[in-house]
Amino acid sequence: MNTSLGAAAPTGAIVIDQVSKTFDRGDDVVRALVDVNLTFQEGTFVTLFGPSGCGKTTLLRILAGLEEMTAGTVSLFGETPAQAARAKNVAWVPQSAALLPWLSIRSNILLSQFVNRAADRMPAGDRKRIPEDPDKVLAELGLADFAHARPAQLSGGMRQRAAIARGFVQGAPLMLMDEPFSALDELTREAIRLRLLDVWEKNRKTVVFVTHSAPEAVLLSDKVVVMTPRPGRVHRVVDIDLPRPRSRAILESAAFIDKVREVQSILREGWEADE
Amino acid sequence: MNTSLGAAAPTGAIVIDQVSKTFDRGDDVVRALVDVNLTFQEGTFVTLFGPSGCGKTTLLRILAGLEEMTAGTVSLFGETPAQAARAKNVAWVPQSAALLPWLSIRSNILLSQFVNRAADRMPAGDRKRIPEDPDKVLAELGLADFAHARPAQLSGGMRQRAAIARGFVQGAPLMLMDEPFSALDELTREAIRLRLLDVWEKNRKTVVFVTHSAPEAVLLSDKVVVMTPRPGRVHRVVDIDLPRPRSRAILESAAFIDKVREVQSILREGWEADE
Amino acid sequence: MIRRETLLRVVAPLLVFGALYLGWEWVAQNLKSILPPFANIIAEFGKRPLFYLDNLGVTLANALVGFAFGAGSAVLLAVLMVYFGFLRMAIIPVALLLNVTPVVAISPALIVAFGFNAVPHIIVASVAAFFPLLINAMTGLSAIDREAHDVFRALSASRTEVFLRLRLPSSLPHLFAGAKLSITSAMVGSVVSEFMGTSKGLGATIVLATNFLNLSQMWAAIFLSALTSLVLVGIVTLAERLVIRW
Amino acid sequence: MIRRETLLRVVAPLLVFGALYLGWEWVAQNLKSILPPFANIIAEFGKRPLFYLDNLGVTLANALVGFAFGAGSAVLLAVLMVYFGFLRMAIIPVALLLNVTPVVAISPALIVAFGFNAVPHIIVASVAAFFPLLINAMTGLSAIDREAHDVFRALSASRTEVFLRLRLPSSLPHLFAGAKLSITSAMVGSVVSEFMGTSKGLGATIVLATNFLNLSQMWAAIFLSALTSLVLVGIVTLAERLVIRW
Amino acid sequence: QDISPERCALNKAPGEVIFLTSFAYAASTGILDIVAAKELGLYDALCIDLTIQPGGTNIQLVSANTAQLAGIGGPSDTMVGIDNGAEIVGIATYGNVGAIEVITMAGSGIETLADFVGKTVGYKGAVAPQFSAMFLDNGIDPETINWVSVGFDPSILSNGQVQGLGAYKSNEPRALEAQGFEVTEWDPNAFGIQSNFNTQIANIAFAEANPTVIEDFLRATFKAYAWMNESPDNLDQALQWAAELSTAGYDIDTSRVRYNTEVALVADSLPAGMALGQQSVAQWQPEADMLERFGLVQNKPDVATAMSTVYVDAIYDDAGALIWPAP
Ligand SMILES: Nc1ncnc2c1ncn2[C@@H]1O[C@H](COP(=O)(O)OP(=O)(O)OP(=O)(O)O)[C@@H](O)[C@H]1O
Ligand SMILES: Nc1ncnc2c1ncn2[C@@H]1O[C@H](COP(=O)(O)OP(=O)(O)OP(=O)(O)O)[C@@H](O)[C@H]1O
Ligand SMILES: [Mg+2]
Ligand SMILES: [Mg+2]
Repeated sequence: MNTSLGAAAPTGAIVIDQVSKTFDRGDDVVRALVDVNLTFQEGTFVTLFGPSGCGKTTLLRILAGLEEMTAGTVSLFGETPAQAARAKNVAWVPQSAALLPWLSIRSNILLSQFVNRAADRMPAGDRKRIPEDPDKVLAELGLADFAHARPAQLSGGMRQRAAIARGFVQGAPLMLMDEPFSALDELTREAIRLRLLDVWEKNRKTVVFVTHSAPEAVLLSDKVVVMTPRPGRVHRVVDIDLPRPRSRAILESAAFIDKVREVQSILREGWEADE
Repeated sequence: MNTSLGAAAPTGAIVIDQVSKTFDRGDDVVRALVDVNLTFQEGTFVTLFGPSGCGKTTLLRILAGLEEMTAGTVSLFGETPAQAARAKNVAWVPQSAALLPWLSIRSNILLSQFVNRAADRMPAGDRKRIPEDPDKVLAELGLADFAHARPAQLSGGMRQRAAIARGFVQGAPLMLMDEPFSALDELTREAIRLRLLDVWEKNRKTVVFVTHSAPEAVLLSDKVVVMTPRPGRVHRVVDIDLPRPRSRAILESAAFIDKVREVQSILREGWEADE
Repeated sequence: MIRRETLLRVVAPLLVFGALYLGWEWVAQNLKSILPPFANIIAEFGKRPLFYLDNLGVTLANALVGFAFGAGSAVLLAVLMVYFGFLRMAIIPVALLLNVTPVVAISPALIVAFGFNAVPHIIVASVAAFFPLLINAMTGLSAIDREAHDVFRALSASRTEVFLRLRLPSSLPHLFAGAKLSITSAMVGSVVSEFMGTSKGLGATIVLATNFLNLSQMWAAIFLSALTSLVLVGIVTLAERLVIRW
Repeated sequence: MIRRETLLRVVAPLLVFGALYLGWEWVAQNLKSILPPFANIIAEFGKRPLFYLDNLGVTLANALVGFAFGAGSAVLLAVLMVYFGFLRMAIIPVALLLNVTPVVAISPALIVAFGFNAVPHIIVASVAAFFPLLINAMTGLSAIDREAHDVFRALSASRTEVFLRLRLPSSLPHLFAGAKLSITSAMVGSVVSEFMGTSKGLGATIVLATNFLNLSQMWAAIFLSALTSLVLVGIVTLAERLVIRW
Repeated sequence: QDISPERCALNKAPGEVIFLTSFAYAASTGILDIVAAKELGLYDALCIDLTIQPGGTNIQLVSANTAQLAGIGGPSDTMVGIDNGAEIVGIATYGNVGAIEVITMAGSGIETLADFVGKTVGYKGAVAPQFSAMFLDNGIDPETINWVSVGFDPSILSNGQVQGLGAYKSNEPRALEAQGFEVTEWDPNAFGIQSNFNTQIANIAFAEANPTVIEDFLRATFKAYAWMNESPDNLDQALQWAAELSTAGYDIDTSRVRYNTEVALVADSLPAGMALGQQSVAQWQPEADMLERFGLVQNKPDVATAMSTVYVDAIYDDAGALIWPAP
């Protein structure tokens, strides 16, 4: 399926062009992604949505430069993933919080400043990154009182918020989040979702987000990319035209519920077509 | 809150009467459950629903005889939890599948026959347990082809189905399931949910089920017990009067969606009242 | 990729062993009384194969019997320690003390106590084998899956059932890891104990050779004991592969 | 509950040590040439405290210097091995072979090579300290959180940065576990190496005492070395508590 | 200074010289005399910077020149070492009779050598060829005896752990007698096995490069030997020095008996016309033959090169008196 989200693909966009990825597994070959084409404008909140094994993580890792693609090209605002990573222009928020247990929360979220200083010395014109004030970010995410705590002293939800804070503090124009809430329980998850929505609507970085949850995808996104597995393909891109800013109230709205149902049935349709 | 689900509490029922539980944690004391009163008739599918830490697991463990209550009494069809466990009258399905990796799937689900043989020698009249044919159960849960596989060869969803099969094969009149699907992704989860519904509607054991997911609770249950934390109490018991047998189609029905929304808002209401 | 990996796995150690060989020969040429030429060591085996086989047999027998006792009692104690907290707290300090005692120093006292037979050598081998397996067995027997244990408890499985059907199989990987350490220790203990109290075995062979500067014989015995240890570890690894198939 | 636990933790080992003490005294009374009465051992320390202190000093110094070298090179090698697969495959077989070789047997050769000074004893202590730390350091340095590593990689952190900010702190628990094994080995190695080539140190004291049938002195030195090992392990544990506070 | 400046310079040239004792600081000839000479300052007087170390693998250490001088059991040990490639040479031999024997408990039922068959007999280090020869010459295969390597505690014999024990004539039998036991001694000499005891060895290259050091080492040592024989007080002084060196409860009374026994063995076996330490091919040859007979050497030993008479001969005048002071 060839899906293009914009006629033009200027510098100010993310362009994923004919990307494929196969893994060697012993004698076997796993086709994780096949001919993925996607284009997003800057400032879009995109969610990759699909069943387990459809290649969401793989695609995200390719964007972060953590994985080489087998074929195709990716442009992140004019840079290759490797170049973007070298300039610290991509913030990576992993599935588990992956905080460093020996550092305070504040030191943890400042990680991007401690490493790869070469990127900080790039000519100002080349720099697309505007690091944010860590204390402001901590406050926005409700962690102000825990700046000097160790990760072990925090609950799972708070740790996950710290991992998101680390991403925001980096100030990269592109933020990649791989199921950042999957380890949390439903209520905590709902709260942190609304926090993310709130903070994001204030700064509108480009985000590529991965989730298994249709309500989560619909609540947060401008665009939901529904994928199908075996091999991983883009099945359909759904525009979420709900008004912004969105708040908890939207969860009860008919438009929201319809959108969730639509996304779910598209997912099921892709899944069944595939079986 | 004093919640009673039936006027009479005969032998053929589960009666939880003024149950409290506190944990010693060093110098601290955690009140996990406070004055819980619940009564369910035989053959009911009950779901404990509530945020993390509200004591769902604790209550379930008390029913299974895995945890001593601090105050109160429990009657499982006339037996104490300890007596019921001794007679193998309670099937426990844990959060992770917890299969024994060195046994085949078939041997795993026969576990209840290998241990505590004394219970099998009880007078036939005292026995409330009707063990089921393992091959039939495996077939019902779509595992017939994997009877001789090792757990490591199965996917997460299949392993979880095997754990449920183990519970069914035991044939106990009461089945306790603690978030048995929480480790699975949404689509697998939906599929396995429907399987469980299907199998359960055929044999109608009494089930006490724990989940974080409102749709899951509503889809499966006759009664949803909404709990609140700090300390853990029963906030409200919601009757789910959707017709049975239920199928995937119900997921799209307005009645279902309304019920889910109702359960969610009751949860939120309990949560907010508490904060 | 896999091909290259395999190649590396063979070539890399060969290179290091080659370098070690060259260093060895240099020393053998220039400092004659420290190391014999490597060829002489090999020649030793050719010259008196039966002599080395006999002595190896004695040492190996003591090591294996010692391993059987030491490992057996370690596993048994570990089982008891899992069930009786009192025992755990009682035994661990003693085991620690035993572990930090230079057993070689005690071996003369053992010979005095038990006489000139295999017993003192077997005891040293047992003591050496005991500690690594005790620690690993304890870890293994304690580290069972909590949720699987709940399933057993909810069925009112007896302690014996939990032990046989859950604890023991769960601990097998740890037991094998411990056995690998343990059998090496038993072999080294057996050799070292033979430095005194016997004229048979690789340890005695080493001592005799050392007294008269028979370097080839000394190193032949040392290498033979080291290689035997490696083979024993290999056998345990093989047994592990056969037993642990999940 | 906690009270009872603490009590048990003290009483249980005391009971076992008490039983061992009674057994010891029985042997000391009935088989005089095997064990001396325990009181005599204690009296030894009172009689010549400086003598024991001096010899302990020598042994301890060798053990600590040996530990520093052995542990240092083990960690260094482990670091290199994490980064260079080639080195890993090259070193491990050699390290394994070294580990199964009875070092005591080689200690005469070391004295021949390095003379009558601290060097051969330090080498034996180093070799003994090397292996446990190598294995633990390798495990620790390799076992980093994959997701944290991804975060570093997505920031294009340099290898040095990943090492200093992720690998090293992550591996500290393993490094300390290795250090505890390693320092015990170094101490035992130091004692055993002194069986020959010196007249100073606890090992030499044990040998001299054995030669002249001075059982009290022999056991006093053995216990002193064992207790010192325990103290060293205690110090490492303390350091661990101070360093690992998360 | 009991030495000429030129010779003193020669003796100082090699720097520290290490001597390894054959067994700790035991009261044996070849050990106690060296301890005494050192304490008396005789080595210093001859400009030798001598360090005494309790030995271990003496042949190896001297062969490697890690130590330059050492005492070992006797000519046999020297020749077996040389056969294995050791670069050592015998520079002096004290006793012209065996110092070792097998002992058994009186009344243990061992009445003839044939009774040893199947019995357990302890040895130290290695089974001495003298023992093998004694049994073989009397028609008993030594392989039929269960030889075990033992330590230095003779109570294993009185306690019955071994039925026979390889022993020093001067030590274990005396110690057991002192404890009131009666022992039977099986002396290879009595069975016609000629041997010697206590050979001092030196590294060949070192000896050839520093002949004066070897000579003056022997000179100072034998001077101390004579000094100890002069009076019981001197001997006790020497024993005291040894006791201080060995940290392990030196039993001076036992040691005195031991030393005197050995001195008597040395004196009684001294061939006519020879002085202390002097040796000859004739004296070593029986041991060489014995080694060859038992296949304990791969090549026929060359006695003439295994030992050297030049050093020890140089310290005596024509009358056989020790030349002191040194030239
Ligand atoms: N390193 C790897 N080696 C081999 N196969 C891999 C590797 N990583 C991923 N795969 C395979 O690629 C496919 C896509 O995996 P991916 O992790 O991207 O899926 P996903 O959509 O993120 O799934 P999930 O929802 O379970 O996280 C799967 O079949 C997976 O098994
Ligand atoms: N063994 C224990 N010791 C001390 N406190 C405990 C123990 N088990 C549970 N608790 C506490 O009791 C409370 C209830 O825990 P429980 O596990 O029953 O909650 P839950 O509803 O199952 O939560 P979740 O959804 O996270 O599984 C929590 O505050 C928990 O910290
Ligand atoms: Mg994924
Ligand atoms: Mg729970």
